Amino acid sequence: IGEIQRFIRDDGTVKVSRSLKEMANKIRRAKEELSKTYGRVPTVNEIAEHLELSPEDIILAQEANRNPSSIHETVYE
Amino acid sequence: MKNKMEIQFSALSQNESFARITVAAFIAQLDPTMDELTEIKTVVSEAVTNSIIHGYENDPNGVIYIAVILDGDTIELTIRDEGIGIDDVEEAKQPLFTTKPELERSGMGFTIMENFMDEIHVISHQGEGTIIRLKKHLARNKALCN
Amino acid sequence: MKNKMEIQFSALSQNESFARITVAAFIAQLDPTMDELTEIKTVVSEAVTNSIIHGYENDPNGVIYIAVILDGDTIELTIRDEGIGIDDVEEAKQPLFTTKPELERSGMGFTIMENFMDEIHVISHQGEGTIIRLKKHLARNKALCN
Ligand SMILES: Nc1ncnc2c1ncn2[C@@H]1O[C@H](COP(=O)(O)OP(=O)(O)O)[C@@H](O)[C@H]1O
Ligand SMILES: Nc1ncnc2c1ncn2[C@@H]1O[C@H](COP(=O)(O)OP(=O)(O)O)[C@@H](O)[C@H]1O
Ligand SMILES: [Mg+2]
Ligand SMILES: [Mg+2]
Repeated sequence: IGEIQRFIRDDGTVKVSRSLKEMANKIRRAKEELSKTYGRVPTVNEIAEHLELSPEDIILAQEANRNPSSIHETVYE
Repeated sequence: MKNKMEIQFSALSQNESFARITVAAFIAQLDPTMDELTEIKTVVSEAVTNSIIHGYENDPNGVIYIAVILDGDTIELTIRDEGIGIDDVEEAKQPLFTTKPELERSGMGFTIMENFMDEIHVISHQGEGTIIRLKKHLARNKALCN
Repeated sequence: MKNKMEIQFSALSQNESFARITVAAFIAQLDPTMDELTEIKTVVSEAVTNSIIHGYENDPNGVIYIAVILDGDTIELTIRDEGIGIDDVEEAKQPLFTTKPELERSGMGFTIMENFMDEIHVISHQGEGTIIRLKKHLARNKALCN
């Protein structure tokens, strides 16, 4: 499974919908983790630094988890 | 320092996500908490959905306008449509009031906007469209307040 | 189906990443590959940076305009400023050509735009501003390529 995950991460031909969803799960976990560490809800920059991503990427990825079908649907319409 | 942006987009339901991300990405400059961000995205969703389903009654030729001004810790958010407008704004703002009960809408859109933002002003005229002006001050010294 | 959006924002360097994400969020609807998305974000960065540092020479009162039209698998991207404009567009497009060598700019902005997009048209008049029109067709049958 580790191999597959690395493949998904490294291969730029993977669809955005899939890649962002993976990132969104990491963000959710980071939010929980940092909330415990700080005893309060983390800011966007704190999450971004923790995951070594830009704040804007955090925002884009987070949206992918909200509506599982929204990004994908248009392809099949 | 002031920073300003404006967007406009087709009144299509898939653009709700786009609007949420765009507003969130812009206010990310003020380093809000993840919760503040969620609140503002929810407000954007409610207002944009209203413009799509009520204002333009799902006509994709409609155009929705959003403007955001950042001034210090204050966010000024304006969401505007040129749709059918609201007959009685005070009535529309009442919790649970809805003109589309058949859509399983909750009638809580305006209530959510009022709760998540510090100020709300609604300007609407029938046949002309609707402008929602919202303001929110982000909490300073987040580490201390929590 | 066609989908359209337009944004405008202050010519501040912190808005470069806002512009990247806004365009990315909009074209995410076509579910491009990560590579395609990265290419388009890079193109937006190059064009927006040019408008900020060349067009407006870092004057934050400048306004940058971006329009995106999605039509099937085609992306039409327009980036516009009302800055100083380009004297000789053909010369400006040459690889390594730059009018600001002191800034450690690479002179590769236009070359990158040409390489990552299928079409580029530059309209510019001195003292009036610059319009960059770009087109890209996303690869079809993406599901099969995975
Ligand atoms: N942009 C708009 N254009 C026209 N009417 C609107 C608009 N926004 C809200 N309304 C009216 O206000 C009512 C209440 O809105 P809201 O509180 O969001 O509840 P809901 O959307 O669930 O009906 C709507 O049912 C509609 O009649
Ligand atoms: N929006 C613009 N407004 C005015 N001049 C521009 C603009 N974009 C590009 N230019 C001119 O074209 C040249 C080449 O641009 P580019 O290939 O991006 O290289 P660089 O930005 O590194 O100089 C710039 O040095 C500048 O003189
Ligand atoms: Mg509503
Ligand atoms: Mg450049």
